[in-house]
Amino acid sequence: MEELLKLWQSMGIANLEWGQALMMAVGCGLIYLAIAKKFEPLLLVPIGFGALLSNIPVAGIGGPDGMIGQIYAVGVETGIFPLLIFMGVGALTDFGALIARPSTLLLGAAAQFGIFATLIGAVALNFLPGFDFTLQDASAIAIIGGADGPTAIFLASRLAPDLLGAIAVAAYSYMALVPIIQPPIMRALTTKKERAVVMQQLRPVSQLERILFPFVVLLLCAMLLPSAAPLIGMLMLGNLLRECGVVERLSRAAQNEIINIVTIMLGLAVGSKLSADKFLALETLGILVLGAAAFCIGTAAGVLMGKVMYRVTGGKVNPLIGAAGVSAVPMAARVVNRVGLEEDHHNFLLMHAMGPNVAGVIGSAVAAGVLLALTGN
Amino acid sequence: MEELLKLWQSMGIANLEWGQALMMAVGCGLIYLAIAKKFEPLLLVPIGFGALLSNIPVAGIGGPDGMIGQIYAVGVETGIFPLLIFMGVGALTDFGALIARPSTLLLGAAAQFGIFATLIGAVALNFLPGFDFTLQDASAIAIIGGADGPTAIFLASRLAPDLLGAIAVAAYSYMALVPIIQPPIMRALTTKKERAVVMQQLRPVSQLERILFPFVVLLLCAMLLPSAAPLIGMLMLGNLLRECGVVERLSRAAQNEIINIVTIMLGLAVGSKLSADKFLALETLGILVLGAAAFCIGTAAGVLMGKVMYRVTGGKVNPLIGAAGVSAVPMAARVVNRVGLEEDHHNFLLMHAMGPNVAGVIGSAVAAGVLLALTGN
Amino acid sequence: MEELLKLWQSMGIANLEWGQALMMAVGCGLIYLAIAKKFEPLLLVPIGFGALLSNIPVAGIGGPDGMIGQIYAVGVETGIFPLLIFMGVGALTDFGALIARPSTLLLGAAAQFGIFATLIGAVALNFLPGFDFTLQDASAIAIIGGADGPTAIFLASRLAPDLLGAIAVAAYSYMALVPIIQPPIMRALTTKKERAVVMQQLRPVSQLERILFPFVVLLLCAMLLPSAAPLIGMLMLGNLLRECGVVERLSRAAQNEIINIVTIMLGLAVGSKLSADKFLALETLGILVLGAAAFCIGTAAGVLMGKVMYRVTGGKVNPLIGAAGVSAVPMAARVVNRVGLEEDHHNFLLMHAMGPNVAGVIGSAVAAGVLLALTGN
Amino acid sequence: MTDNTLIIESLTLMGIGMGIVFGFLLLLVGILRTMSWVAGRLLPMPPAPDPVPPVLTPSTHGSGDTAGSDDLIAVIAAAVARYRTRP
Amino acid sequence: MTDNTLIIESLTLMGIGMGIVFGFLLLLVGILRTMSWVAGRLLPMPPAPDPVPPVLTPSTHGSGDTAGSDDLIAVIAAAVARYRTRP
Amino acid sequence: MTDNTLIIESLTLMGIGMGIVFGFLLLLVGILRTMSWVAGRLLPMPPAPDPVPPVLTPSTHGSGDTAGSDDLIAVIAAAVARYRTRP
Ligand code: NA
Ligand code: NA
Ligand code: NA
Repeated sequence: MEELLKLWQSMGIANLEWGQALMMAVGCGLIYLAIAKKFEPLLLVPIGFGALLSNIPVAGIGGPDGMIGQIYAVGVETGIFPLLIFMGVGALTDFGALIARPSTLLLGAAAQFGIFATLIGAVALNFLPGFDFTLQDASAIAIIGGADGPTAIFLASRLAPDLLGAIAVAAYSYMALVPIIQPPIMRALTTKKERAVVMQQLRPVSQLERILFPFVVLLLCAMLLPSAAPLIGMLMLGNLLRECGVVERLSRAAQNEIINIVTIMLGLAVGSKLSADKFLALETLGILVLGAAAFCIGTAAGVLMGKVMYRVTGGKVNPLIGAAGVSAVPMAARVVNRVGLEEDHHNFLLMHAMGPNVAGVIGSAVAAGVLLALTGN
Repeated sequence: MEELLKLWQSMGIANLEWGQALMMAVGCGLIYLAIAKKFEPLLLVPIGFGALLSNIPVAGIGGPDGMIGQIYAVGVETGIFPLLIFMGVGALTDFGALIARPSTLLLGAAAQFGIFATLIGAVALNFLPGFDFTLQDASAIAIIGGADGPTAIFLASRLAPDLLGAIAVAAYSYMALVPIIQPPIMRALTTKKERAVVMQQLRPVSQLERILFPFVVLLLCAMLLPSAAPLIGMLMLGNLLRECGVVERLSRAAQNEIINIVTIMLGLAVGSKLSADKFLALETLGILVLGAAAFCIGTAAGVLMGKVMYRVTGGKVNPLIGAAGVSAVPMAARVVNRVGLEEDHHNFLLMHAMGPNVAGVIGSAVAAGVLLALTGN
Repeated sequence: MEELLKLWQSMGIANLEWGQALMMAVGCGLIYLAIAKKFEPLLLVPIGFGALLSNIPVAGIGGPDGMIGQIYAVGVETGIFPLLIFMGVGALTDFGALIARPSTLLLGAAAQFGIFATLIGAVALNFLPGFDFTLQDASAIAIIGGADGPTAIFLASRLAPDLLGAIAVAAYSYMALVPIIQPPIMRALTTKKERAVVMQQLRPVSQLERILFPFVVLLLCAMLLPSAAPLIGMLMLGNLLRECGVVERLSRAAQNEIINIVTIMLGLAVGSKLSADKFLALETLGILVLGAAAFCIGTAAGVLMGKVMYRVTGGKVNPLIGAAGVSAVPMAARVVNRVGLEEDHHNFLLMHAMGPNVAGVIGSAVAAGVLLALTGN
Repeated sequence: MTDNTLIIESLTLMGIGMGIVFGFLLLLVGILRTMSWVAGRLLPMPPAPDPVPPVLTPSTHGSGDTAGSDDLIAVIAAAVARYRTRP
Repeated sequence: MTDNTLIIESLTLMGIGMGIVFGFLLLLVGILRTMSWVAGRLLPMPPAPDPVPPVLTPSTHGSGDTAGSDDLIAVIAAAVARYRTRP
Repeated sequence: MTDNTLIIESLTLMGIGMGIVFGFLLLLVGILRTMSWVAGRLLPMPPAPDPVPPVLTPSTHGSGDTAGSDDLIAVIAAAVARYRTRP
């Protein structure tokens, strides 16, 4: 009898809280989006499953002694997991288009306006009842506009760990929604003539340039903005492993083993931050709205800067490629290509959009460094 | 002179204890079984080598500051290594046969009787002088009957870390002995006619069913038995990565990189628990005898449940497949196939035995959850 | 205004110390040697990049809370990373040539004279002003003469962590310089006739011998020199995984995933020890000079022992293969082959040099064990 | 705890344990059958994970997906609302 | 901190932030152009990382490399000297 | 410790060290030769690791292996017995 009572008390159903049930549904919802709608499945499947596991009553899998809680402590609190993923991104990224046409960095810079506009939006939300974001919170939310998952997780884990779950979910969800969010904005801000601009082919880039590139970026970062150095440093390390041509084994490890293993762990750990108390709060709705705004503003800023470059170069730059400045590699560049093809069936903008696209990765890492330097403690 | 003395005192041979020498021999014996007899070599080679290294005098490799001791603390005390292996098992397992014929779950349930019968046996051994098993000890020993290595290690690390070495060795040894232990029992309990039953072909299973399966199992577990949630959860995560079709990279990582790396580490860590004081005790003999009994009883219970299903279905179920319910995937299913072929050279039972076989994995994880909930603290 | 000041104070350029700038240059120099001169790129690229990252002002990436500092604490302070690499080396090494002709072990023994001669040299340097090496320091420096990266890192992390950076850099640099350092010494110490000796073909080695080999070596080490057991043990575990033929998955993991992942981490961690205070010291110059001496003396000792064997065997042993006894696998063996071919275009010594070459690995692990046992605390 | 108490405890454990294992797996049999039935009904219709082999390129959703963003917010808004208005 | 102060703070942050982002990337444009120009000048000459595909065997340096060892010591000696003689 | 003591210490260390290294490896030469001789004697006989390429499926042991389970218990029983009866 006593055993039966003990057993009943140990059952999940006897301890299930309303919020946990909802969060398990949210976890299933994220996995549904990942599988059925192909929303960034590599991250959203583990994040969703992490939410599911962490919200199982009694088990405490996401707690300090639970498996996922321990993974969180080792990999996310220390910042190591997002940095290792960033190394993998660097090893997977070809910066050739950027090296061939460095001016596209300005498009990547302009698109970061989405971040800072969102920062103001987040602070402004405090005027509404129920919101109380600190400047740290606002900074962590704003980085969603960078359209860069690992950067967002890294910054949020440093500035606002409580919001990490919502921020990561928003960041990856909107990255997946780039093909829906961007085209209308791109069409609204450009003329038919601008969209039809055919750009001149990129010059080939030598291996020496590719090898020097990581050093140049890292040294500039070290001199001006050391707070961005972990992010930029790991990105550039990955890229150097890729380009230097003498460490094929390590490059493969960064592109495959490390990034795959860490992605599973990071996803589970982030999912454990999807608890009812933190996630089913008004703040989350605010974050989702602000995130959408950030993407729209970033896209618009990129396109507008594209128009400036169109003018300045006398029509040599297709302003559409500015939209790729938000990063979301390589989806934003693909979207640019698609919108460009609507106008002219032979105008392939993909390679031209890769420049601003990877510039956006550097740009949002720089923005993250600024936010960390000025609001971190 | 002083140096020479210091040197002599630092030599292994000057410090070798009798028990260490014996345990090094045990380690070599395990490796011999693994290599020459193909006894679960993936685990027994690292376990044996871990025993060898940990029993080297003076070096203290298995101690708290030694390499293997640190691996143990990080991976086994936290429970993370067996859970990661379970994720890999999930990613390697095809649950199709179980989904096509869910009734075989009952065979997987019956075979767990071996676990609970052994529990009583372990407690009963206390009447003999020299045995003093607590209920936790008995539970950890009983799980050997689950024929599931990672589950046994996980439970033992939680309930009876001192017995971990002996339990893991017994579990893997008997899993390897399945082809010897099971056939006589199977033949003794079934008639010629029963063994010759040809089962009807399994229906195909849709991808949607395969994707829903992990959620259904996990949610039931979360509601009824959260203490089994880490095990079932990681098994189902692995299976979802495998079946969802959109995270090929992660599925490959779970099936290869992660499981291989963790297997080496886990084996070494488990081997470090093979110390003379803990292993060369009367208890170990008790554990080995109980483990053999557990396998026999589990097999018999599975086959008897198979006979029940044979009756109930009017002869459509071959009772032999009940023996596969002990798990030991996929060896038990192969044994069923082999014994079936003895009777009828064209009766291939392999696919039919896979259902109870994988059901046994779920069944013993459930049993582990019950033991953890009722005897853990 | 205040923000601008805060920002300026957070900039790298406002905090850059002279030494940091120099060390960043040293890091770039190491990467240059790795890429342009193919100096052990697998290690020197990550080490160089680790130096670069760790010397970025303000960021503190190599500090106790920084990413690389944490990697150092987990992987190098515990000794786990070099040991895992040694396991990989074991899994990549074919000891067949050594088993076929065990007498070549003596060549591997002789070459370790470089280590002990350097030990005296390091202590003697104390007579110069500005040097103050303890016996531990001297031992850690001496191990450079072993021409074995992981062994050097393991010993230095135990005996003289402050010198780790300089020792690792020296060890890998000289290993890369083997093709330049060795040939003149080899030519100077041998006659034309000796260099032209054609050795008799090696007998085939059975799988049983290959499987027994790791146990024999490990047991001898356990009995005589347990302080070398972690190194020898992991080397032999890797080799057993390779040779036993039943754990293909684990062997592949040791040879690829584990060694690649750990190499990146280890390189970064070692690089973080390249700080101006420790590296830009007179000691480093001493270490570099001593390291070069160690290689030269080791090579000479190996060749001289080769000459002894040439005499004893009545001219059956080509003394050149003694030079391979310094390890630096497989480069030293290749150098022997090349110098041999200079004399006789059909005399391929590669396989014969592999015996002393892998014997050198065991020899320097033994020497490391001696140093650890007699000077460690 | 005397050995006899232990025996009784372990007998109880066996009863409860086998009960739960059987109960759990029996329940699972039922749920899996329901699941397969539901999946069979859903499958003829086009939605949800297509049996089409996974596309290699991240899908560029057609216009039919335009509701995705709203869906996300709507679903979570509903969840938040429910959670906050709980008794 | 009141909400108004926060707004002002965040406006400052926006100004400084976009300034740095643009400044940083503009500077990078210039440096990358310089880098490409320098790389173009260096490339015709033989030294430094060859555009030849990476060799598979660890290179067995020709006699031209004999200075390698001295180089290493020389470079580091110079660095040490400079460092120790700093004001 | 003065530098002179250090020199003497390190000379001792060199003596002992080279002694052990040579002793160890000389011993190993002998043991390896014995090992090869023993392995050569064992090899003609069928038992132990077959030179046959590793089978891919976990072996389904023939009837000759039936003693495996007893072996295991017997071996460990003997070890336990010896250990417990040590002086
Ligand atoms: Na971005
Ligand atoms: Na089982
Ligand atoms: Na060596």
